[in-house]
Amino acid sequence: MDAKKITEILHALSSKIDKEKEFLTELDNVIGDGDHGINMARGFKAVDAKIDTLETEDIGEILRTAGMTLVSTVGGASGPLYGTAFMKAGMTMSKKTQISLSDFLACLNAAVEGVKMRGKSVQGEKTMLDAMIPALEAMNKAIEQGLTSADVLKCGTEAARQGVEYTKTIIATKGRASYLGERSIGHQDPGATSFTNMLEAVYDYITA
Amino acid sequence: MDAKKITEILHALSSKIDKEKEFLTELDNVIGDGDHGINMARGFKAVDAKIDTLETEDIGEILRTAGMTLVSTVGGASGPLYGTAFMKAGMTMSKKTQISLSDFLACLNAAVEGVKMRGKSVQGEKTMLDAMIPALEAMNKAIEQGLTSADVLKCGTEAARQGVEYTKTIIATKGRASYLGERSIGHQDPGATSFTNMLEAVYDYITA
Amino acid sequence: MKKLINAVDQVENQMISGMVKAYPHYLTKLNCGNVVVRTEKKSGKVALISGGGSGHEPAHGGYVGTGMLDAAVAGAVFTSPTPDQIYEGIKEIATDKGVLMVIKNYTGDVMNFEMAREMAEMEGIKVEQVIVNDDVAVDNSLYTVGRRGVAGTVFVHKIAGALAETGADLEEVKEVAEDVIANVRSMGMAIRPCTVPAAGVPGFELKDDEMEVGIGIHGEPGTHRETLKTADEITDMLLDKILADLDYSGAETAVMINGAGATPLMELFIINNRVADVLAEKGIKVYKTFVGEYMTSLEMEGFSISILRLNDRLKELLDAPADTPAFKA
Amino acid sequence: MKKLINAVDQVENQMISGMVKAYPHYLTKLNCGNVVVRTEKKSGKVALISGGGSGHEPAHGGYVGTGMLDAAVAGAVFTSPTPDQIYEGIKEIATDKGVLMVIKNYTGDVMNFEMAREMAEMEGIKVEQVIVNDDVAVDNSLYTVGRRGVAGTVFVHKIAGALAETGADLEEVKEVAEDVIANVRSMGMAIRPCTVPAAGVPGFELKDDEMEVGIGIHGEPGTHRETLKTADEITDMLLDKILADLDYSGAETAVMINGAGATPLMELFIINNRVADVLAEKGIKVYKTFVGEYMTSLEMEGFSISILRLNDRLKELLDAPADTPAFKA
Ligand SMILES: Nc1ncnc2c1ncn2[C@@H]1O[C@H](COP(=O)(O)OP(=O)(O)O)[C@@H](O)[C@H]1O
Ligand SMILES: Nc1ncnc2c1ncn2[C@@H]1O[C@H](COP(=O)(O)OP(=O)(O)O)[C@@H](O)[C@H]1O
Ligand SMILES: [Mg+2]
Ligand SMILES: [Mg+2]
Ligand SMILES: [Mg+2]
Ligand SMILES: [Mg+2]
Repeated sequence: MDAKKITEILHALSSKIDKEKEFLTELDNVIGDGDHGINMARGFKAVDAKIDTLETEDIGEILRTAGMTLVSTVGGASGPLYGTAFMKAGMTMSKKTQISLSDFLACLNAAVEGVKMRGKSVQGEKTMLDAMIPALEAMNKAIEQGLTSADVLKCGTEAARQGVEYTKTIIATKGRASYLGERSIGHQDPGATSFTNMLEAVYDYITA
Repeated sequence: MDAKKITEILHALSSKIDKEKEFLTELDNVIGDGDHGINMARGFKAVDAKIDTLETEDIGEILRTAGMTLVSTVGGASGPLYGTAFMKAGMTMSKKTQISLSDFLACLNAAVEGVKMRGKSVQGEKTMLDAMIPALEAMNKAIEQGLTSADVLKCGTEAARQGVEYTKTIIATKGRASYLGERSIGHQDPGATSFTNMLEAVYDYITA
Repeated sequence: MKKLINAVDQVENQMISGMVKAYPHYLTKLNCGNVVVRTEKKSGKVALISGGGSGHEPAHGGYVGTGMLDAAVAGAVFTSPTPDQIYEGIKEIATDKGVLMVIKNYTGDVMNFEMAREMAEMEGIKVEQVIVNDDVAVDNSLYTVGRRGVAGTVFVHKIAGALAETGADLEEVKEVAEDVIANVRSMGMAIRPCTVPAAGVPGFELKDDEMEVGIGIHGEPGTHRETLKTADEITDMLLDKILADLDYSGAETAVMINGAGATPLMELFIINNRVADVLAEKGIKVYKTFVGEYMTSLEMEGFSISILRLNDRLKELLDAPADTPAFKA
Repeated sequence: MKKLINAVDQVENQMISGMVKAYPHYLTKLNCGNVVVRTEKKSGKVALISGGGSGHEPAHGGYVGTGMLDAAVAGAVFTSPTPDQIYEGIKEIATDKGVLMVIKNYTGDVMNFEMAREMAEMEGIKVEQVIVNDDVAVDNSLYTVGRRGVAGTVFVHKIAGALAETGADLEEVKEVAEDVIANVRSMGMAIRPCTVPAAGVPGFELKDDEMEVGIGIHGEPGTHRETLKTADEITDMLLDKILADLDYSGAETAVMINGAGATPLMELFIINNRVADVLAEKGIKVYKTFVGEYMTSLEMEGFSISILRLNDRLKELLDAPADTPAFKA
């Protein structure tokens, strides 16, 4: 997969997020401050515009640019988190013009590490990590089993969705939802949901 | 009439004003700021308390004290006006222990001059003067005609009431009501009304 | 009525007490109603006194201190103080140089201050007065008692206070105060009313999309009521009236964007953004801008614009040091 | 939504423009979002930067100037600014002595500032940070990300800014900022909500007789909601929590009564009247009191109390000269 396809995938993420905007915002309304969908949609709209101006074959540069654009347009908590995720992913792809499935998993791994570092958070705190980490683990396992790209991604989105379900059962200990204490139980995390949406968009792209 | 009777008359004014308090306030609500009755009642309550502590035969001192008490407790426009009226009246009675009918008219004359001076106002501006001046003129005329005290005061209250009626027909050019311009027409002036109430109280006292 | 108070008949004295307790180095309260004077009495200078009803905080107590007022008198909410209060203030601050009273043009205020003046003069105290009437909203016609005094009064305190601090004579201080009055114009508007505690109900009512243009600092009606417009349109409307009333062309000015009490500072800055642009476009130079709450109306939501035409002397006095709780220069 | 604005997507930049146009001698805006820096850059000193969402005016731009901040960054209303904005601010003000970031403890603020710091460090700029967490309302427990930063932040700006102005080293300035943070506690309440312009509806709703106790500066819920009490009772409730959290006994303190945006100054003084009495009764000496709008929440109606326990050094730095649009000493 080359730079052109990566650019197309980023556009696919953007339209997926735009479609889910209202729902994400509604989720954030319940346990946060009701801006997650708006924040993410604003950021990906800026990514849309920015990546089309890039004239590079360097996938790392494209991902880093996407990350920096998210960082400088989203704001709040999710801006630095997703921004860092994309930038860290981009660093693993530096100067590369092709991306393989194992490169993709390395990207995701770097993204998880970036979110953990940036958010000072771990799995089980009712955040995007609760979708990201299970998805990464499931995909690593699937690739070891020699599954196809499509099947690997299928396993990943499945695991992410289960992660979102899991966030309903736990108390938030990071981000705004943490102020709610026990009252955060029963509601799914917006960030975990938006990550799952993005993974779904990647799966849809490669199976289309 | 001696100091004791003057003190009784002042108490009579106070209870009259207290009785008219709501009505005066309602009138002020329409063309002013709705506090005339409250202001006057507060002031006369203070006068009530103050004059009972005086141990003097000097009617001038009693009236001056009443005036100063009004000045220091009423506030707004009517405080200085009625306060000045009573203080000026008191000055005409300085060191006197008896008050005659013509003394009373001299008091009222001084009061009118005091209000004019203090308020920089003349007859016809829709103020208390529109009751005070006609009342004074009517009483001066009645005294020339040799009428009894009761009849003189009766003429005075009659003229004051007509003055109040007259205020309904004119535009206010002094005080808060003046900001209303033409919209002040049709409403009677609170200050003209409260003056008439006081004169009525004096009449009631001497004819009781 | 939803207010952070204890009792409606305690608001004035608890307010003054809280103010004096906040600024004991600046303010001392007299034992005769709500009168505050400078904690360190200054002699050898003309003493300035001002005041009015309560509810305009930080006016007037907030302006007592070096380079501004020597005493401030607070009546009941939106009601002129009584002469004896004012007189006690005058007596306390009077110096050989005399006393200047800065009065806002309301019948009650003028009469009560003038009576206090007479009382003080009987004691041999030299007293002069100026009457501020900067509000261009209601025209000065046959049917009014002249224009109302509003936020421009703060410029009078600042500039006359600065001159007084130099030891100038009473006549000079009065003269410069009148120079400020002659050169300052103001106008305000509101989108939400305020409630006098003792009344318990709002002074007026506005629909969700209505505003009152030309409102006074006690919520008195102004020129008219109309549909709420954008901040820029409202600003233009007020500026039009102010600029039509006095020739500011080519002049340097001081601008005050005064919040009525409940207006967020964010909105006052948005308004100043427009004021600055319009004045620049018209070639009127802004020498100094003041944005904040200077002469409020309890929790009314709205603002006023005041523009002072400066000359070299006014400019210098505006810049002179001032150290008071609410105004520092 | 009844507001004095032009368009919901213009409030932040028109606010900043209006602020800069009001105070050009103090503030200059960078061409990269809503970042303001001192008009006269000071070298040879540690540079201070702070910021957060818009809607807290005069914070943070109002505190840029001599003896306080060197730069302030404003995000969208109630939303953390982005790292690139903060980074541009840092680059502009950075000196050889380094840069101190004063951050309020919100996940978004902390992360965005930390990213900016990394960017600056990559350019060889020395950057340190402190995180203000003075709000005692929500307990610092397992289930929170620590206490929120509220009005006590202004004391950090003042005191760290004063030390920086003397040419002290980055470590010393950071250390004194942390000393302030360790010694300041705050708590707030509200009787009326505010409306984020882009949202168009109030952030929460209260009944006519209800108040929210322990509210945050973005209208976040606090400890509980209850029937409105008198100003004295409410004050006692907040003071109880503050005084239970830190041992102020025998100490000298600085007190801040901060208006949330729509609270009349009269009410803030009534509250201070009680604060002063209670502290006096408990033998806690008030060295200095600040009453006004320092860290607001748009047009929210309510207030917060902050109490800073002083030592000789903090006292001296609190008194040191400061000359900014919103804070002069
Ligand atoms: N420390 C953290 N680590 C990982 N994810 C976090 C952290 N804090 C918040 N998040 C994620 O961010 C999401 C909220 O994002 P958003 O609403 O855009 O920002 P904000 O909370 O500043 O309004 C949460 O649903 C959660 O998934
Ligand atoms: N300049 C004036 N001369 C004479 N009477 C006046 C003048 N101004 C006001 N008044 C009288 O005062 C009355 C209003 O008194 P009041 O309501 O107590 O004071 P305020 O107008 O300050 O609220 C008016 O009805 C009018 O009779
Ligand atoms: Mg959110
Ligand atoms: Mg947010
Ligand atoms: Mg009245
Ligand atoms: Mg009145």
